[in-house]
Amino acid sequence: MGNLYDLLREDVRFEEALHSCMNCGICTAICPAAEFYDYDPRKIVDTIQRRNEDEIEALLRSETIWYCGQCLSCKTRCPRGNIPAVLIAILRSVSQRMGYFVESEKGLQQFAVSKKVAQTILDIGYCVHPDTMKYEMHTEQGPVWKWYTENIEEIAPRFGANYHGEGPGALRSIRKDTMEEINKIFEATGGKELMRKVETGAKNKTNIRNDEDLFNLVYNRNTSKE
Amino acid sequence: MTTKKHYWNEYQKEIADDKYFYERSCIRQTFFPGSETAFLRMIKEELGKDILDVENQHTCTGIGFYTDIVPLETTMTIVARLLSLMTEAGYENYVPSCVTSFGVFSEIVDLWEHQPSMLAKARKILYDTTGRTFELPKNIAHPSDIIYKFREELKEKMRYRLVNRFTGKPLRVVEHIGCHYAKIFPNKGVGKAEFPHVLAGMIESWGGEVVDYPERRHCCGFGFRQYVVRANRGYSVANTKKKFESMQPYEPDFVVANCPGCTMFMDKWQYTIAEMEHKTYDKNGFGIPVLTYEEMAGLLLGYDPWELGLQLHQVQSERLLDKLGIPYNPNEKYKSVSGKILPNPEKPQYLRV
Amino acid sequence: MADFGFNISKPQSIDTNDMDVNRLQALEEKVPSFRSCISCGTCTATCSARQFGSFNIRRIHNLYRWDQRKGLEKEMQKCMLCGKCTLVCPRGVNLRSLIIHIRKALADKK
Amino acid sequence: MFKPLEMKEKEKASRSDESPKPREIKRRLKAVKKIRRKKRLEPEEVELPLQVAIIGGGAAGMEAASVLAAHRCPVSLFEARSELAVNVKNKYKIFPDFSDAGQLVQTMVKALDHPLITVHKDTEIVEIIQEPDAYILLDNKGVSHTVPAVLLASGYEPFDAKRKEELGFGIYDGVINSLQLETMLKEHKVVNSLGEEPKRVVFLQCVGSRDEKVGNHYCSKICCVTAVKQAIEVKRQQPDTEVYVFYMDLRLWGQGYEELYRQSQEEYNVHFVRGRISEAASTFDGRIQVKAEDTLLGQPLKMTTDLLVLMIGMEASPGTRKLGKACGLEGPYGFVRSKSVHLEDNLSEQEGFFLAGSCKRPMHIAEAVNDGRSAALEIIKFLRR
Repeated sequence: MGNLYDLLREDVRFEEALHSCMNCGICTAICPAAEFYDYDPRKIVDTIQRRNEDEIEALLRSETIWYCGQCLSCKTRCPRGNIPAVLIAILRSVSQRMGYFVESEKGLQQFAVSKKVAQTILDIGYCVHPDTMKYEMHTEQGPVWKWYTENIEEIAPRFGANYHGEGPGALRSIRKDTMEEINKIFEATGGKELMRKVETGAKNKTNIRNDEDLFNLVYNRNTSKE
Repeated sequence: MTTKKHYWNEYQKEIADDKYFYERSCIRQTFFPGSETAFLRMIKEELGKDILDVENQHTCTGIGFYTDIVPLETTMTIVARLLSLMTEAGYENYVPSCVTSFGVFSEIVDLWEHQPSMLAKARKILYDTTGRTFELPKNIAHPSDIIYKFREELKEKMRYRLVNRFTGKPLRVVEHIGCHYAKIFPNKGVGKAEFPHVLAGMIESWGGEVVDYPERRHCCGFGFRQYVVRANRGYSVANTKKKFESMQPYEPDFVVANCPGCTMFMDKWQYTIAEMEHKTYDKNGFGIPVLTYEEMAGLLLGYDPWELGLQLHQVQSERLLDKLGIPYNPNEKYKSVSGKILPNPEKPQYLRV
Repeated sequence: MADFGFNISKPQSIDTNDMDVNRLQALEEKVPSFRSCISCGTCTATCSARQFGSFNIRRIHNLYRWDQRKGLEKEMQKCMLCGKCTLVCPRGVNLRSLIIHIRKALADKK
Repeated sequence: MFKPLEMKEKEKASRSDESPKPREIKRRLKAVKKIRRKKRLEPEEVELPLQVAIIGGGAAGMEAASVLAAHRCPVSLFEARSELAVNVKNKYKIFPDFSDAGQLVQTMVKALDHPLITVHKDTEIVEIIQEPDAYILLDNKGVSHTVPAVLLASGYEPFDAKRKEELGFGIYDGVINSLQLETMLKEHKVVNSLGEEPKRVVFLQCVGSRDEKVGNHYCSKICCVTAVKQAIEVKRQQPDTEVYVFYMDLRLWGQGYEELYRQSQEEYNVHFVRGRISEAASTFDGRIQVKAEDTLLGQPLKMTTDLLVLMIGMEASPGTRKLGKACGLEGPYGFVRSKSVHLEDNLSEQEGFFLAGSCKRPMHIAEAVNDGRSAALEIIKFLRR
């Protein structure tokens, strides 16, 4: 048994996520990603269970592991009790750990994901917040969203929100001491390390040092026809 | 013609009946802040229950976890911190507003049950970093579970029914369940994963008719990283499109969802599709309104539509309000909290508003 | 049309409701052994073209059955008509003849 | 040559009451032995004055009864339902040779027409008490039966496809199970939910089998060939109907099965698709939409059909579950456990308690018949020991 398979297996979720696959295709049949990408979760599960190191490495460097939308529809159906979506999450985790994610366009997007989600958590304690959902970045949200974000201070209280306020309520500012605890937890559990790894990997691969330039590149680039 | 013999699964999960610890949802606060307000009002004022909304709570990191940028250990410890707030306040019933968060909590608690060493690890890291301790929740319920549980009690207080007042017929409602509500753990959802009864039960008991259509179980398309990164949004919108194409022949009056993300996407993507492909899924080009279940319940209880925040939806709801016979003041729609009339949002080019 | 920086993805799955069954019937009349395939892959295992590329002759059967014209067109030119597949098929499918007829059918439709 | 006991001897061996006391069993067996020795008769020449109880009037139980009777062993056959051989009777024709199931049942029922066989229909055995040398069976009518040997042949029941909610059985009219299709075939009336001849029929294998989600890891083993048989019958009755069979493996292991598969492809143009259907839903026009992956292509596919036939597997019947558990013979999935599947498959861990047929595991009709027959011989061996 080689290294990569062992790395996958080290993840605490692995044991539950893969028992044995009989290639019935029930996961691919209802997979939203298989409907719109050239993507087949069954094949990924089968590749892992075959334990071929070269194939697993190719997978970790591939576009295909980044197509899954983590809806977990596959978990509900698998007649062998496997969880393809969790195997994907494990592959992504190892791909980032090993630095392989930079080999694919979709993998490189993790730089943008890190800035947009993880950094937001560390900065303000939310995954998503109107302040970080700028209309220019989300024109597909439409004019009502534009209107809301432009007038949020004046209108949010109508819905009982406590926008940027102290105390409880929707969209309140999260207390400084709480933010410190979140930051400590991220540091102690490898959350920050992963962010650093993604950042260094992406910058070295693309040779783009400027955050904004790199962000715009990976956020918008789509060379596949899909 | 659809011939159907039995409808929605009646499987009942355990739902605590009082003393809830409420965890707010990043997405719901961002897009539907009025829904969380309405939910708390229903629980406290209509049902007279105790629900706690604490100040020092924060994200569960769910979106970071499912975009694979926040490691399991981190999410697990953040979950532990949220639980410590519950423990600190003396509560045992955890109620996460977000379906993603509901999924995260279900997954992490399941992991701890199967791998006690991970629970020990979470306890240790949390204590080492914050000095906090926590107990496991006795019950985890999504707010939609609670509304479902008390749907008959709420019905007694409701001033309106899901009935078209022009025709007297039940409104045709598409219910959409967030994937992480029951697909991860079917036993954790009312009615399980295939025919979840959580929203269907509300619709039926409040006078509406549930639409069963082929892509009913299909994901809204959020897909975490598939929406977060612009380059991937073609996937995200395509899934919503698939659902609307499938439900279109049934001519639903509105869609209701229990996941804030799904509600937002199914609302906003109708605009995107209309502008990109000049397609809408109702007969008149307005799109199909998509409501949160709190908004649906709030409207029937007689809450003001503009206090609920219906003006934050891209697909406008006036036509639905007319069908329900719910009065509204158009002049109030775009007012600020101080009563100032704000400029109206721009009109989309194609989607009618 | 508005441009939001992405296109709406097109479904990739096979929609069997779109397929033209007449095309299949026409082929089966010419090569009746088409029906006998059990997708065992013996043909692919022995295929000469397979040695040098991604050609998978076994898939031809399903691509044709589902009327996947695009997929077929891509695949059909890879075959070198050596006929080894026909020799090894345990169900006696005349694959070589099949390829010739599919090529013809695809050309005719153009 | 068989020699009946003379009346006086018979009375000596047995008493008039139908159900002797356990101690009586031993006495009677001894008495028979004594008479036999005295008259210098071979064991099989003497009629046993004791009723053997067979629980279950299906293929295995009925065959066992007729074999026991032919060997001069009186039998009480208990069937919980009002009819015998219900599972066989529900079928139209039997693979691989398309024998008529009705005729088969007739033959089997006829073989029970024997003075030594008493058939108790509508009689469910609710309790079994083990005594030294005997078993006391209590039935649902409150009657007890004391016997030297019991044959459990309580069989299987078809999987209830409602448990696979995502497949829409019991929800959408266009979704039926393989037994309902048998009935349609029998009546020559294969129709969709609107009563029309279907343009397309889709079969799905492994419903309730090989599926952790319903707790059945095992293969029910008869569904593959049944689908092939049914597909052919559909095509025979309605040649213009398109037929698709969705499978994971085609396990056509029996004599003539593979040939039948080939015939279905070549002669009847039945299409086989390798992929398990993930869900079925009703379309707006009342047809059924299914989703699967064509795993041989590696692409998901969507198909609309007039009729979706679920090939339901075999599960232990309620009687099998209950009695197996009560007697401590519960095996995997609620089936009962034999002493050894190789050489002692009709024996159980308990002396005098025998097993036959699909109460042990999925079996097809011929297997169950053979198994009933071999169990009968084991019982005779035991009683004449």
